[in-house]
Amino acid sequence: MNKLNPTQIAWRAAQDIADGAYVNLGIGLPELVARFQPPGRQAIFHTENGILAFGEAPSAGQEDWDLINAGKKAVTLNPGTAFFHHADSFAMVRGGHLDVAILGAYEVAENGDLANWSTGPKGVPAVGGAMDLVHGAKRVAVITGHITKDGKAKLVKRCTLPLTGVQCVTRIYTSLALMDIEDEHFVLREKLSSISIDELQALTGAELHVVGAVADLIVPDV
Amino acid sequence: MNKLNPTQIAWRAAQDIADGAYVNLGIGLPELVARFQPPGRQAIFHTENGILAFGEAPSAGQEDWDLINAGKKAVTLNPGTAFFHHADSFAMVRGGHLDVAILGAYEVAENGDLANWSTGPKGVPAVGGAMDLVHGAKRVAVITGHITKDGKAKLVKRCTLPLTGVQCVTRIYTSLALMDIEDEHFVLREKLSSISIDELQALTGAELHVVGAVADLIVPDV
Amino acid sequence: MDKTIASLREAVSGIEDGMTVMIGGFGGSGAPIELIHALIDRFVQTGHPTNLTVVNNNAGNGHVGLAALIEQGMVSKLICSFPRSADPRVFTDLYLAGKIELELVPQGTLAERIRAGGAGIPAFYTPTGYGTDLAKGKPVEEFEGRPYIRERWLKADFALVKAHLGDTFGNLTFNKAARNFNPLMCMAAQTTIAQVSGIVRPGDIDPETVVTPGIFVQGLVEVAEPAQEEALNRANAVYPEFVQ
Amino acid sequence: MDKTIASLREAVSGIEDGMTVMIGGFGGSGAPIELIHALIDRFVQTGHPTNLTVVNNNAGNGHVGLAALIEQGMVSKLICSFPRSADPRVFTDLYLAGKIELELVPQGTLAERIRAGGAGIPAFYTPTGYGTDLAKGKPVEEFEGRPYIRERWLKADFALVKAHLGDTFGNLTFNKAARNFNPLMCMAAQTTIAQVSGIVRPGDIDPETVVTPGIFVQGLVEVAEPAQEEALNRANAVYPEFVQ
Repeated sequence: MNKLNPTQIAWRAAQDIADGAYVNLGIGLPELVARFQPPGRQAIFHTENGILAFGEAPSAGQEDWDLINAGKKAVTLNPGTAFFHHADSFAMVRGGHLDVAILGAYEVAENGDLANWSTGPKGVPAVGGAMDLVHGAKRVAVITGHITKDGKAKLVKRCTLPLTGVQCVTRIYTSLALMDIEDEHFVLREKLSSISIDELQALTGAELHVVGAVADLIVPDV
Repeated sequence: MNKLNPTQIAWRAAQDIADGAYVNLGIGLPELVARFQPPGRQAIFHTENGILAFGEAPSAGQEDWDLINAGKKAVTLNPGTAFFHHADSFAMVRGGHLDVAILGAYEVAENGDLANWSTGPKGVPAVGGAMDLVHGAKRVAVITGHITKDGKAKLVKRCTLPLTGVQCVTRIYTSLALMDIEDEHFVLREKLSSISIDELQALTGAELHVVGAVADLIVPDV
Repeated sequence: MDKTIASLREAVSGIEDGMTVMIGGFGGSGAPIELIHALIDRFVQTGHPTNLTVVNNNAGNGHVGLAALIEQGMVSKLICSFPRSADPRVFTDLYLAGKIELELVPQGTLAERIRAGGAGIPAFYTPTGYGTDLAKGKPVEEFEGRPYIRERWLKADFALVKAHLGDTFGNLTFNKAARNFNPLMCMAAQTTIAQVSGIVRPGDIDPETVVTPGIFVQGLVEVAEPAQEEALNRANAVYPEFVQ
Repeated sequence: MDKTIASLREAVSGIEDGMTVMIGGFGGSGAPIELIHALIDRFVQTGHPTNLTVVNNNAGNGHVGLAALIEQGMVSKLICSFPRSADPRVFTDLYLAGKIELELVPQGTLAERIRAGGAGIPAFYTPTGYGTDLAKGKPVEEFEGRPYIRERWLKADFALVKAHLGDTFGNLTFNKAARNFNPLMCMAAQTTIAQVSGIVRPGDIDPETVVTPGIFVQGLVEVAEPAQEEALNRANAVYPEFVQ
């Protein structure tokens, strides 16, 4: 099946970030979004551990281990950086000062519920800042493969895994499509031209609503 | 009647401040305490508007109006000063980080209640930081004339004026005596040698308890 | 991205009738006099904005800055801790005449309520004010044997603050004790406008010394040599100046 | 007044069995490795302190610092947001064996609970965690139509933090993102001990750039060239070093 690779999903998500937006990117796949700011736009990236306006990773051997992001990876400074402590950092998050948070997901439900922190009672649970971000940022988007590696739906009627937050996600970027969540429904906005709506519906665990035109999801080779 | 002047009351209060203590002095009479740090001791003064370790008033014409204390009077900097915002300033207060707050009083009750912000429903009410200080500092002391200008008791059984805080005062320095509040009683510790306990009791609105020796209240001419 | 606003007039143009406006400063220290005066200029010319709720530690002094804003009749309610000053007549007269509402808040509670507004904390418990007239009607709860009262967050449509330097991202520094309520108000308003003595480029402020990160600031206007309220009052200044 | 402590050994000498200890840092950034190792040294020599409750964002990485403290069996309970790392085996094995208790707290709630502990706020409401397993048993209340859960302050007997410079009054600066939880923990502990790269005189730190005012710090110990957890782990370090 033709589908976007993770970098391409990240590219698409990056196109929706406005100039001057304050953005938090979850650990892992969402971090790729930072690479694709459209020309002429400058987003300011926030990391939970107390930096605004940090830059890319340094080259190997140039790391400063006091200058890391929430994923504990080394970053660099950009002009206009600010440092602050964790309470101020989460005042930014919880207080609604971030324009968008882009997170990964295990499951997203059609009512906007998100599960992305725990795969169940086995193992060691870890939550980090995800529960704060989902109830803080003005807009919470998810980027994810459309289905799991073993073919199960990640977009579901109700989450079966422990929730990160209730009714918090408003846009989902997947390997096949772009959907908004409106009135507790998945509303299809864009899809790959190579897949039909019926085929997409078969890979989705809740009803896809179509309101107006569905655009082609067009992404460059990145 | 022989009595201490305000500066002398302040001098006595200053003798109880330990080396290294963090101290907030109320506006007016309590501010005089800062002048009398015993030799070899260094207290650090806190002002609600965001300075630790500020210094004395500048000479006239040398004022920097961005460098003022809670009474809006110009102060100076000492080595080791720190600036901070109001939320951090009252985190210091409310969080129990100040060793002592020394405040003025309209009335102090034998149970430790303090009234020092409002003389009743007439006029414009103003509270400032007093209500925070009385429930924050590790030790709350009052310095005051023993009686009002028209001869009424300021140390009373129960406050008649609006309260600043409940059961918060533990030591009172007056123009005639030094009392602790213990188990909801005034316990006399020191008095001027020129006044008898009976005379002092007659000027006090609640019973003075004597537990052990009552020392002479001895203060230099300042 | 450049948050610079060209003029004081433009900087205050979004403030509408009935809005809640936080105004930084403690007395005259950190008070954004020029932003306040620009708001008065607009009112004198257009009759708006009016019916404002103002949050400040005080209630103005003399006839400039916040006192002048109140004197114009633009303020219907004041939320503050200490409505007294060397010359509080403007507020006092209106208050005693029943023409301005006062919500009196202990200073630390005022600061914490503003911070809570900025930090997404709708309510918190504090020992401050327990058992006093200012706790009337507020929920009481005991924690570890000690009583506390519950206080609500405070938010605003606009914050007008005074900072020292600002870069075009909105990162701010403050001058000495002029910091006071200003950084908190930056956090708690939908739109924060800072007047700064100088606008610099991103990178010109050491990231370690930024006090208010730019995320809390929506607009910056340069006032290279700001007036000090105390100096104006010592000169018996009145704003707007009387024009014959 | 001089808050300097002469040795790491003396700096951690007051920590007793069963105490709650906040340890600064986010991963290895800002982690006071030398203070932690001094505490381990004491335990190896004396068998104390043990049965500690530790508050940290994480649960250690590899076999140094916090991971080593846990590996020694000194920690009976961990309060953290993210007990995973590149090499979390020490904690994971003990946790799965039921030998260490875990209180998992969302990161922003953890920061806010610590700040609340330092600021005298016994409880506050947050939207974070509402409707999730981590809200179980916590009071829920609606404000302005939105549900929030109530969280309690977090305090400690000791905080061990890593700062950059400290003056003898205890005023601190931090290095870049090594700030993180450190300033909050300074506020929330009965006794805060900071390891600093350099101890300077009062006045040597610009008062505008002080991040943690000295009132929040009880002791300072100089570690001129502190180790970085990441560097130690990349070298496969183990603490204490195995001595034959």
